[in-house]
Amino acid sequence: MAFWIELVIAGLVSGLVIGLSALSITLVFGIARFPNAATGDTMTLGAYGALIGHRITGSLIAGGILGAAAGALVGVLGYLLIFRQLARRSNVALLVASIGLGFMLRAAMGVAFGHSQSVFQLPLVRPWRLGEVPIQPNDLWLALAAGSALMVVFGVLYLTPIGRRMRAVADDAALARVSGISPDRVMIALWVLAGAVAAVAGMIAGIKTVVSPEMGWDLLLPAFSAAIFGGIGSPVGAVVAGLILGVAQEVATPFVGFTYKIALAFVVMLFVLLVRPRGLFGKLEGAR
Amino acid sequence: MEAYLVAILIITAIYVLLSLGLTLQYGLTGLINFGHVGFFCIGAYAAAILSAYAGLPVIVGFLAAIVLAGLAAFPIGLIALRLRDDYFAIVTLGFSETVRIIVTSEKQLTNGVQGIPGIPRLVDGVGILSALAVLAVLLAANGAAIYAFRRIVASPFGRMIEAIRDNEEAVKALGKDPARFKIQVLVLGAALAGLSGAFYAHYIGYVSPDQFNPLVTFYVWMAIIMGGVGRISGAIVGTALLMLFLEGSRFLRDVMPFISAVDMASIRIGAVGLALVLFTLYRPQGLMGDFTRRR
Amino acid sequence: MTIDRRTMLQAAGSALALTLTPATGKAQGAPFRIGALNPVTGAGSPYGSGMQKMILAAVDEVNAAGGAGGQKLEAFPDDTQTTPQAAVLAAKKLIEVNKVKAILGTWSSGVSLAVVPLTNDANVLLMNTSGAPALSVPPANAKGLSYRFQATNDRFGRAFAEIAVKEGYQRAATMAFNNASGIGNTTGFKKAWEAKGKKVVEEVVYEPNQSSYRAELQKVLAAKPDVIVMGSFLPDTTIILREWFQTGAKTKWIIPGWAANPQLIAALGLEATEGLISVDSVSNENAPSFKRYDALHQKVTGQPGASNVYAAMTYDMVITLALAMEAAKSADVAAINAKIREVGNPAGEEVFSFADGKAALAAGKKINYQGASSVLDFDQFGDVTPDFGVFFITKGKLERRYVVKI
Amino acid sequence: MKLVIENLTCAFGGFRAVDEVSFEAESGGLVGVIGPNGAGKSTLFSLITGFLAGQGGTVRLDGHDISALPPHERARAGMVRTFQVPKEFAHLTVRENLMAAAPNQSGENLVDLFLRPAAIRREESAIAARVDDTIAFLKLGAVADVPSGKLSGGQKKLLELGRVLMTRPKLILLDEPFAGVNPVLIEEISGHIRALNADGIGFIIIEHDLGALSRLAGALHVMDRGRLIASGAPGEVLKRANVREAYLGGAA
Repeated sequence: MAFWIELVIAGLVSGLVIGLSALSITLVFGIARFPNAATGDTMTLGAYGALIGHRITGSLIAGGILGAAAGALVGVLGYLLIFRQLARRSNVALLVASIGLGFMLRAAMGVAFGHSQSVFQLPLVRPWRLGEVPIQPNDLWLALAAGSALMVVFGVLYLTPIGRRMRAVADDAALARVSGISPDRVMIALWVLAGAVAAVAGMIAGIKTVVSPEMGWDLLLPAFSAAIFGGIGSPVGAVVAGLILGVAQEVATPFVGFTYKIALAFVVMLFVLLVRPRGLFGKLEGAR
Repeated sequence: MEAYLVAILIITAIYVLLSLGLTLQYGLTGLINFGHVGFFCIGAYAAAILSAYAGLPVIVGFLAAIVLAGLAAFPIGLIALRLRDDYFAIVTLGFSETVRIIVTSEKQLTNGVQGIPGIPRLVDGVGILSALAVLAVLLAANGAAIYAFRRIVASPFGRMIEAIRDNEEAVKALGKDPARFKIQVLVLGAALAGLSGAFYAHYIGYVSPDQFNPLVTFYVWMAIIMGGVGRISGAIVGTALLMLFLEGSRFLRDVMPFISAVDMASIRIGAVGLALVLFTLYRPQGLMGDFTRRR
Repeated sequence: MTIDRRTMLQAAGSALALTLTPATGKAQGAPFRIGALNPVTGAGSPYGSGMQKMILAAVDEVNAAGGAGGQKLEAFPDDTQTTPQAAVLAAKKLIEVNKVKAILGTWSSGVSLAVVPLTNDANVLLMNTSGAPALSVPPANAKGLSYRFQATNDRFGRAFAEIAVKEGYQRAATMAFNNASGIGNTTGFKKAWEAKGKKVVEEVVYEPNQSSYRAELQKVLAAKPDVIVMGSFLPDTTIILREWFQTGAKTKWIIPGWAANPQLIAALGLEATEGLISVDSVSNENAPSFKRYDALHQKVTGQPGASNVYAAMTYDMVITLALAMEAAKSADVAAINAKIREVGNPAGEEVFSFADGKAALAAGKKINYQGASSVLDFDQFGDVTPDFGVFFITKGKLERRYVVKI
Repeated sequence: MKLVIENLTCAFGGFRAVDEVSFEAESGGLVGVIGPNGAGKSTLFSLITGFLAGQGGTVRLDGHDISALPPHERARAGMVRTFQVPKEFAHLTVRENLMAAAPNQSGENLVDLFLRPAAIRREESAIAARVDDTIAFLKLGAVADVPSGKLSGGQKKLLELGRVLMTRPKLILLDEPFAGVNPVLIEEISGHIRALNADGIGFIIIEHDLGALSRLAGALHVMDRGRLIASGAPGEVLKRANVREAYLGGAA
């Protein structure tokens, strides 16, 4: 029993990373209407930003803020320099451009930081034990960090005027434009939020694992799966789906084998698209 | 020097087959296939297993590569064609990653991560003549593919797939099922990728799963986006540019030794990214011409 | 960087001349060309540039000693990108454009397996540092032109088993990175371990690039092993050990030296790495040749020589090749190939540098080059069997307790 | 051919865009559907032709329930629609647009394409002859080889009608064929419709231009907020108070 509880806890922590990155994807997908393949590399950037901030200040919180700022900056720059110019083009054009942007980010980080791994220098601690089940303090901190990032995002989305406008654009872009919502301001707010969320996801992934220029790309497929699973454009859905996917990956692997763990995200995605194309909470349909 | 040039031409010709498949799928029909390398991989492994392990004649491996890659596209098509464009892209990307995981995991068949060495050469012998013979076979295959491609483009079928790219709803309203056409296009493009994979396996002589990562797909995308989407000449010119770019960086380092090779790898992928962005922004029709005019 | 236009143009001009001028026949004094084909980028990048730099440095050393067999050496560096396709084209370029007679320093097995047909066809020597057993035998080594300066993964596994027995472990489990090298290590271990009548209680093969390995780890720990034998690399080992430490389990670990290295200690800290066993083919550390190599490595990379075992191997490749040329007194590949075992294997005066070997050969003696990477005795397949150093990590230092021979 | 729809309903969230609409139409007939903006007319077309799945009701063609068929099969049965905003194949020329619309082409089969080239050439020239007739009929000769994306709005409407005709339909559903078309062209299109109607092809036409439509249609159906509020002969229907109120609003 303790074995399974431990797996579930591990899955929840992985799920937070997937959920946060899926949240970034779903925000962009819902409002700017294209799958942003640069999300993975924005995560990497966030991880490096946090790493540098942590090394300079010695504080993970300061590091996280720097990382989030770096992610937000790249999000906004990407919008201003690339995605805004392509607003009237097909979503394929946007998708291809986002892949290009991702590659450029990865290249820049490769040149700047090298290809060998970096790690967050954090003290390792032995776990607390709750009965049979070991609880790792670091997991709690990561969950707390993820939780506060989520609170900020949902606070912005549901409690502020700009958030209300963002949701209006997500519901109906044309209608929102007619009712006098400035698309530029909404879009900049969107990219700040999406970039920062991806960066925080990258930081958590970096703390859990190691930081290297390729790390974000490897996490992209599960993130897309979770965004689709949760329902494109649904922030709650993305997070819930991320958690489910994380737990499913950990719990299922003793059965399906470890090498197929990564394929699981893809299988879940296919299944969802076939059975319920709008995902758990979504409005947009993936099927035609 | 000649033999090196021939080697580059051989690799280019292998990639042109891939580009032609994607041109058919994306350029003409509008299918965003991000899993091209998956079909390439299936073709390469089919040829490798049948010739190196089963010891069957090379031609059997080639046929199997074409057929199996085509067949693999069929279920993916059935499932994915119900999806919107961008979802289709993600699903196909996931497909190619799954193919890679399967060839990694099914050790009895594929020898897993150790890969399959000792795949026989297409033409026995040493030196430039045998390389030229391989190139000749490849050029013949390319010629046949281009001939078939042009026949298709000029046919009612070609007219219909371009109509589908322009407006799928209108096609349905006229009583034709777009899915039927798209699935055929997907299978055709996949079969071409399979053929390309067979050539690749017999030329490199060794296949392992890590050769078939998604970067290959994006290289092909870069080629057709640079060359000109939807045009045969675009596929060829774009692929040639891609090779010039990938191989040129080798010589660039001979000429500019102060760029470290490690940075070179980053610069290479950064340049791929920059090319994708710039072409999307400023020249969506590619080098070879106008998206609106076919042929 | 302060490169003015003039020097750059000069550099460009001479490099172009080097690249584009075909070899000018066999005129006396024309250099003997070798290719330094290393994994400068891609998965092998932590080692590749060091390997390449040591080839270039060793070439300078040979040339400073007056060249080999009456010829100077000239090296052409290139990058495999750790992928077979790029490596094949690079090898083609080296063989066809640069007219090299030997290719040195291919690293990953995939790359070596893809390059070896080309070197065989062109009758060019290939010296690699790959682990895959397939490289030893035909078709890969059909012409006997390929030499391996690294222990096979299988031999690593056998060394692991020796160590596990010596340390008195009973319940061993394995975890392997899903690639040829990782699985080679653990299957080699399993074979040798079971041959000693013991059982492997759990085996896990994992995929790289995951955000967590906890499920894998839990499965292994559930079997209650007393030691876990790894076939792994640095990033995944970092993550796995961190998660292991945080579970609070108290298992012992045997890890290959390229994963359990100072970088791992830096990443995880003293407490988590205390007591890990790191195993590496012993660079021939007490030999004078290692000291030469170490000094040279320190000079060209700024790192201690022990930080990159593959760089020691590529250094040895050049010295071995040069000594064989000297013994053959010829630039003919077949003649050189015939002399490689003669200058490397026992029954001969032990020599530790090219200059000494050259002098001994000139004095008409037989020689046995003792390399920096190992004693370098090639078996019938062109493989070496180095000794393995067993390092225990204590207080953040890799401390060598003993050496096992297999 | 006879089309019968019963109780067709389609809701988006709580909003009922089409609410229990029933009527009939048949070959040789000409039915008009009118109503203010947002009354649900185009949605109704999409329900009939299968482009939208509704929440209830049936569509019957000659007594067969076709409610579950996908759009292309309904079109193949002889019931073909146009769109409010023309959906031309923008990169193809007018001629190619029309060629593409011809039904049952064996050149669309890859196997035949390579094995029976002569048969396909014959077929193509037969289709080309029909296309020439259609171009002449619609007076599109001047733009026959222009990419259709470059046509004017009115020309696109004509092209869509032409494409529909190429499929040899029995029942044509036209969605605002006169919108954005100049009065001269409207008369021309009306003329075509009358001619085709006289040949036995049925029409259902959505239109704002009441003048043109009431001169064409044998029967009018009036929709308002998803419901059918009146049906009957044009002159009579347009006099009803609720129609005037819904359609003309306060202006009446």
